[in-house]
Amino acid sequence: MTPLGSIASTVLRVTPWRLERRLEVEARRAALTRIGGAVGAMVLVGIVLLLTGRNAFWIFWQGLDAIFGRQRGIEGAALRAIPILMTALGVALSLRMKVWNIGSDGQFLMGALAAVGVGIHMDGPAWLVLIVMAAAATLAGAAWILVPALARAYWDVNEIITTLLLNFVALQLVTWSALGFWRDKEAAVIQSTREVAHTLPGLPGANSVTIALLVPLVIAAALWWVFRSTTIGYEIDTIGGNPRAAGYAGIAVRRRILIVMLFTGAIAGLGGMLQLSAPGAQAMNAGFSAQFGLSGFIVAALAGASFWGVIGGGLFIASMFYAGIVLQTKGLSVYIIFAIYGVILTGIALGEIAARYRVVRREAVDGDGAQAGDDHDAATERAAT
Amino acid sequence: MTGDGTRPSVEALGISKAFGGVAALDAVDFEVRWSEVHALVGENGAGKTTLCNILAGIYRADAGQVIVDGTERDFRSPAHAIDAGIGMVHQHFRLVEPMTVAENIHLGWPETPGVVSQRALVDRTEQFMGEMGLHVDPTARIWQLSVGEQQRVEILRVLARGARVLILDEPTAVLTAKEADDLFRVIRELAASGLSVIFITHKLREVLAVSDRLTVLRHGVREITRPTEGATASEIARLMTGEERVLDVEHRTVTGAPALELSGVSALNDRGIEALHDVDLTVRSGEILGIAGVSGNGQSELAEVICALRPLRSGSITLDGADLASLSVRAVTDIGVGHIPEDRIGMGMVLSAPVKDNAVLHNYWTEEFAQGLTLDRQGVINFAKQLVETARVQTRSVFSTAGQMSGGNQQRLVARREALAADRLLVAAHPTRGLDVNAAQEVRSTLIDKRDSGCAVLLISDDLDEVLLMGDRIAVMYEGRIMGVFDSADADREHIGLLMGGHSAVEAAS
Amino acid sequence: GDDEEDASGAKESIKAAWVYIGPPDDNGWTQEHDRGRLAADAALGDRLTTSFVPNIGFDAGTTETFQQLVDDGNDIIFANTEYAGLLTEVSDNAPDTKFCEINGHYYSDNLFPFYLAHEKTAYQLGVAAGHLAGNGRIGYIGAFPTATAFNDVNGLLLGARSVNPDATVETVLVSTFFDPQKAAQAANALLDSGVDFLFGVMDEPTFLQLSEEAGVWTGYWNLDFRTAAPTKYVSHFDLSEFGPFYTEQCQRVLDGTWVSQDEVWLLDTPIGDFGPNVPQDVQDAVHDAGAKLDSGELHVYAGPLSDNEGNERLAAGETLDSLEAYAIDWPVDGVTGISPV
Amino acid sequence: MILAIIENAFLSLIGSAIPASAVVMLAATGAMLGERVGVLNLGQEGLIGIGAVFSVIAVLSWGVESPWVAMLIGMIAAAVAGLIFALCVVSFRASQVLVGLALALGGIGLSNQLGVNRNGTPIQTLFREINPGGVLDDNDLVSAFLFHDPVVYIAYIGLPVVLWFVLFRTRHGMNMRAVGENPAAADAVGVSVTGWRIFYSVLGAALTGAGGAYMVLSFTPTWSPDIARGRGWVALAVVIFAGWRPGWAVAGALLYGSMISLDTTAQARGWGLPFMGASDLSFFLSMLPYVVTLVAILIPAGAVKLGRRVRSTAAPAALAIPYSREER
Ligand SMILES: Nc1ncnc2c1ncn2[C@@H]1O[C@H](COP(=O)(O)OP(=O)(O)OP(=O)(O)O)[C@@H](O)[C@H]1O
Ligand SMILES: Nc1ncnc2c1ncn2[C@@H]1O[C@H](COP(=O)(O)OP(=O)(O)OP(=O)(O)O)[C@@H](O)[C@H]1O
Ligand SMILES: [Mg+2]
Ligand SMILES: [Mg+2]
Repeated sequence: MTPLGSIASTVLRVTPWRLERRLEVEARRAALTRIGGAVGAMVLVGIVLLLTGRNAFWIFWQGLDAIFGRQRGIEGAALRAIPILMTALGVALSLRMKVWNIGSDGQFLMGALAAVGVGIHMDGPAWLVLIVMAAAATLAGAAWILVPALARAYWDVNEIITTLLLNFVALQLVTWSALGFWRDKEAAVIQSTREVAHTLPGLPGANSVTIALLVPLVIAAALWWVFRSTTIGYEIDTIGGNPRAAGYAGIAVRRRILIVMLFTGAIAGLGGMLQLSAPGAQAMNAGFSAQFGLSGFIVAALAGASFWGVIGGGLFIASMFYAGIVLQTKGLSVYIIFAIYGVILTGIALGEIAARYRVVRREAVDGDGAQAGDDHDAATERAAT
Repeated sequence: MTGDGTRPSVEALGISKAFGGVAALDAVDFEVRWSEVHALVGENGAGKTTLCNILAGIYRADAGQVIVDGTERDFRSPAHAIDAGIGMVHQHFRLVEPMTVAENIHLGWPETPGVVSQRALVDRTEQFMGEMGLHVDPTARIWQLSVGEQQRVEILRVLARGARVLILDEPTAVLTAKEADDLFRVIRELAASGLSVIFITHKLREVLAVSDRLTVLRHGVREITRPTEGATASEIARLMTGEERVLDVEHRTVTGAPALELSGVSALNDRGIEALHDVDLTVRSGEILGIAGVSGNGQSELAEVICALRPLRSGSITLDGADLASLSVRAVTDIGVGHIPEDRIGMGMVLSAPVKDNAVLHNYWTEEFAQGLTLDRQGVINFAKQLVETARVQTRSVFSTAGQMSGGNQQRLVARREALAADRLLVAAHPTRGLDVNAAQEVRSTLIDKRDSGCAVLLISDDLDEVLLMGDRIAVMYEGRIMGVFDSADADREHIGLLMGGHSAVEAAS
Repeated sequence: GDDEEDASGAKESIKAAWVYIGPPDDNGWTQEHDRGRLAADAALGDRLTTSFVPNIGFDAGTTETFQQLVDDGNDIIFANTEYAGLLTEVSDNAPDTKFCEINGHYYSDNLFPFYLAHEKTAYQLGVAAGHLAGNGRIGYIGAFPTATAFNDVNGLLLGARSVNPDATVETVLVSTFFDPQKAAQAANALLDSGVDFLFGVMDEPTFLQLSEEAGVWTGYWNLDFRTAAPTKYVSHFDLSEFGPFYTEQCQRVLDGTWVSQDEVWLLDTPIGDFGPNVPQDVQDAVHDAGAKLDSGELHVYAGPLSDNEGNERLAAGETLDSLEAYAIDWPVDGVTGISPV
Repeated sequence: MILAIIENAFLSLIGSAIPASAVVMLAATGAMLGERVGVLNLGQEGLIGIGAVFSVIAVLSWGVESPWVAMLIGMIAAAVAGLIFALCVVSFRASQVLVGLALALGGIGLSNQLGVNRNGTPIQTLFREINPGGVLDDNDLVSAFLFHDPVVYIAYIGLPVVLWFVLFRTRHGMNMRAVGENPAAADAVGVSVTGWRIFYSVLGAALTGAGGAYMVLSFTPTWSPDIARGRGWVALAVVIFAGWRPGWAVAGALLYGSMISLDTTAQARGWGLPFMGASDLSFFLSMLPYVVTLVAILIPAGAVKLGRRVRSTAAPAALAIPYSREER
């Protein structure tokens, strides 16, 4: 036994309290504790900010005001949410199967790259070009995860690192396109491909948000339905729960893994096209994805198995990132903002755990049913047995 | 200080333990003496494992005291229990699969040399094995071992560190009769040398055969502790369950048409070694064919080959004359084949999924539940509720996860589910392994009902008693070969036992 | 800004904001700009309020940053790298705010680009390199194949060849202006391959230290950083013109006389002070070349010149001026490691 | 002749990869330590940053004059971060993936913030190259290959040997592996799963922090924001490539490092491809390290699958799975 370890574990054990696992976690409780974790983390951040001489209240107020104080704020957050939601939905889909796709950034970039390629080379009516762009992006996103998917499905190679490595490759490819093969030479602009002429139609009443916002909502609804009411969803959940049982139930597990991973990539790739066809973003450069894949991954991990949770979590994270951009212009360093994200994420991860446990006194026994509380009625169980 | 046979080695006083607010143990008193073999019995979920886990420092009791050899102890981890001389062989083995037997035996043991060489570990291991009279290849890796061998590794590990109180949690559930007899001999010797042995089993015959005293737990409460002498199986069963049920099986001689026919079947196991050699077998409609044999002789492969889970290397399999081998898993199910898999947790269900989803695992795609792509959710729920009710599965609701059910209830669910899916053939592998008396009887009744309704039943079990009790005909398997097939009337227990051990029919006959 | 505005458009006081690609303490590019900001701030006193946003990269959030600065009432906004569409998206919709974008290529009523006439400076440094690099091999660490890099390598090579006709420039592109580790690897690769002079457009001075260790002459883009290479330091580009430029643009906004330009506003970029060990005759040769370049007696780009793929780019007698050089997209023959766009 | 060129190229690539990849090597060893006991820490990027920035602070602000002490300070800072991580994921059983990502994000942010005002300031407190009596010419390729500062020897030889010995030749290592493979089994025989997981997460974090410290105390002696720039992720890939075997991490780190230096070396030496312009070649080469690392991961996996090799390169079975004694 190592001294440090022993000290740590002793510290954890001497308290009169212990964690007791809940056998069932209601979705609502899980959501609440996650929110609680986030709030707790923000309070902690606030205290640290105050201690380091920053006006935490002002900062939080500015962040909130930046988003909710005006239409542009809301639209700005929504604009950021689109790519995050797309990557998150892809990741959430694969998580149902216990596949961790950390490469959605790469798939997102390749989708956008394919869309740019089509957009700057294809003539035709805007609607047709946009449709072909979307199709190309979807295929490119899927293609970018093909190798990790095949390796995972047929060679049992862990997908976390293979997908991740391809992010770096995609980023280099985008840099190459922006400075090399699709470079905007006329304007001699640095670091950018040529611009696509078409954008998606705007949402009624919005200044900058396009119908792209509807796409993740539709996909979330579709996935929700698939997992609620179809045999496909059932099969994917079964594979996620126990691949051997899935094989026993006659499900072609490896092929399913491959297909679902391809879908994951396809959704992220389509996200790239949606981002590209937003007004003002119609060219590619190395900064095209502002960690959208990572954010999407975080959102999916936070949301657990729920696609509506992805929508909620995605809007939350997007708002946070948006507020971060605004706070930067108010003098809060992007570095501090990143550190804050880290703390909030940790808070949410701990909150998720809090839902699964409750604190009970070590010595506390039956007595007045203190334990038999909310989870279950002990008496009925006994009677039933 | 050990050995007078009257002083308690371990006393547990007023032990309570709850999981998720539900009491698994309620103020249980339990006492074991030096030099005794103490049997701990009770239904599935009675709390036997929980109690022993508390004694071994795995669980912490919510209340109560543990006194070892007169000193009160507060075990905060298994290490403390080991220090106090308590060693436990777990119901679900706690061995490190990719490591060797020698390494596993030396794990976490302060007496293991700080710098180790495989050679030294192997030497030391061989030495213990000699002393204890138990043998396993010390250089083999755990995943290469049969469960019986793994069991021995666990026991060796506990004994090697000088445990004076030995807890064996259902050690015989996975042992062959021969292995079990060996184990009993060891247990008796250990007790004779002054140790205490706590022994959990569902097989009352074993309780009567080896224990000095016994304790019955029921719903987390101690019913009784008494000397074994004078106790009868039916009395213990009554204490365990509050009722007594005896299954009366009437064997039949079936002349009906052959349903399942295997001829010249060969197949590989997961490691690419041929596990089935040229197997010929017939199961008729309305009969139970019992496969007797020591587990690991190709039985799982047999079941899997029939159910299309494993490719056939050569030979043919037909059901009612139609080729089965070329069908997919799904098609096999669709024509009315049910399969209670050997490994119900690993293969038969999805523990993290709700009971309702598990209820349709093997037929969710059929017209009953699916229209095109859509799944009839209400239909699934209704079916699951009905299944839970008819199979008397104890679960909070069909929406709670399958993992929360006790093993016995999981088994009941799978057995009934598969029985319902099977119209023409039911393949049941070790369907009662680890079940308490009542649960086992219920599963057996299910099989008999199936048979009576005209279904062909292939029962694989390493419990010879079960095969003899249930089988209308009995086939013996050894090293992937069928050693002989007998009508139940002609089945001679000893003869079959010899065939199971690999003696040829001729040898066995002489 | 101030609401009080007289008929001429003059204002009592204004707000100006800077958007920086890097941190203002990078000992390089951004730091030079921030000095310029402080100079403007000091020069215009109470009438100018300045702020800056550091570490703004090329991503969708950048547009939001500019928009926020517009919303916050800034009268003029300076960008210290080319943000292109990410900036014009905002500037086109904010006609009342003025923008200056360094190294940009977009012109509108409220936005024009500014940059450095650095091909001359590179030429002067090339003259020094021609004298100092014994084997005539000059190493160059670049970021991207853009006009900035072409003017650097071309200037270096042509300057060096004016002294040593066999001089060559060997380029390593690292796809970033700021990554000390990558720059260090590039520097090591060039030093290992045997260059005798090392220059780079990096925003940080790691390669200077490595040159010093290897005993190879070296120069820097942004500011006097001889501390990083005490004995082998040659010189740097003097970027001190940012202060006057910023002050002037702010002054024009105050006066209501700010107008956009239709060509890039090029700032003088003299060669900086020399390191202690640069011989006086080399210093003299460099200054001499500078004087000739300024007087028009000498041109950096004077035909005949062909690119390094053998295509003639400039016929005999033709020259390129600084405005034309601003858009150059080919390396002259003798440069390796970078190809025409 | 050709041989000489190959030898030359090999020596120059590996020679420059050795110091450049020392950080990957240290981080990979750190990550491997944690993973061997079942803790997956995706926060390597953040830990490298923290290790580096605290070493910088030690030198520039606290006036530490020994690179060893500066490195130790960086390691302690990373260890503290590792302890927080370990408490979250081991004691509280939070998701290792989530908290790891949080550590990556937060660690980058924190280190960048602490590095403000220290950007680019040259660091003079450096590890010194060991060159026995200057036997060989300084610019000689062989000496570039052989002579480095002591940290390099520790990272590439000392640590792998020690770790290999501990893991596979000691009781302690046997227990460690058991914790990573089957914590329930280790627990049952009295090995403290929680304690060991925390200890090795912390020790692993300290090693990763040493990698960060090395970057600023030798390799590129100056602080710069986002200092890890993907090296932490690469370290995680190297662990997989190495199949959790310490010696193979050396091969992985050098492979990656050579590919990185292939980019700059090929440009500097004018190595080219016939069908690609010089600029395009540089873009192409910059993708290569990741592609090659990916292929290097796939090859052994494919070999296992196709040739049924023994599964000695499999991940620890309990990797990233929280252990709870009373859970089942
Ligand atoms: N770790 C746990 N988490 C949740 N519930 C548990 C846990 N351990 C035991 N239980 C519950 O406590 C009760 C007693 O379980 P235990 O394993 O002690 O039964 P048992 O007598 O050993 O049964 P079996 O014969 O099936 O092994 C059961 O209802 C079981 O579901
Ligand atoms: N590669 C191997 N190395 C060593 N022993 C092996 C190997 N493969 C199989 N065995 C031995 O062969 C026996 C068969 O094991 P297996 O798990 O395949 O049995 P099975 O056919 O599934 O039988 P059952 O259904 O009764 O469990 C085991 O006892 C095991 O010790
Ligand atoms: Mg039990
Ligand atoms: Mg088996």
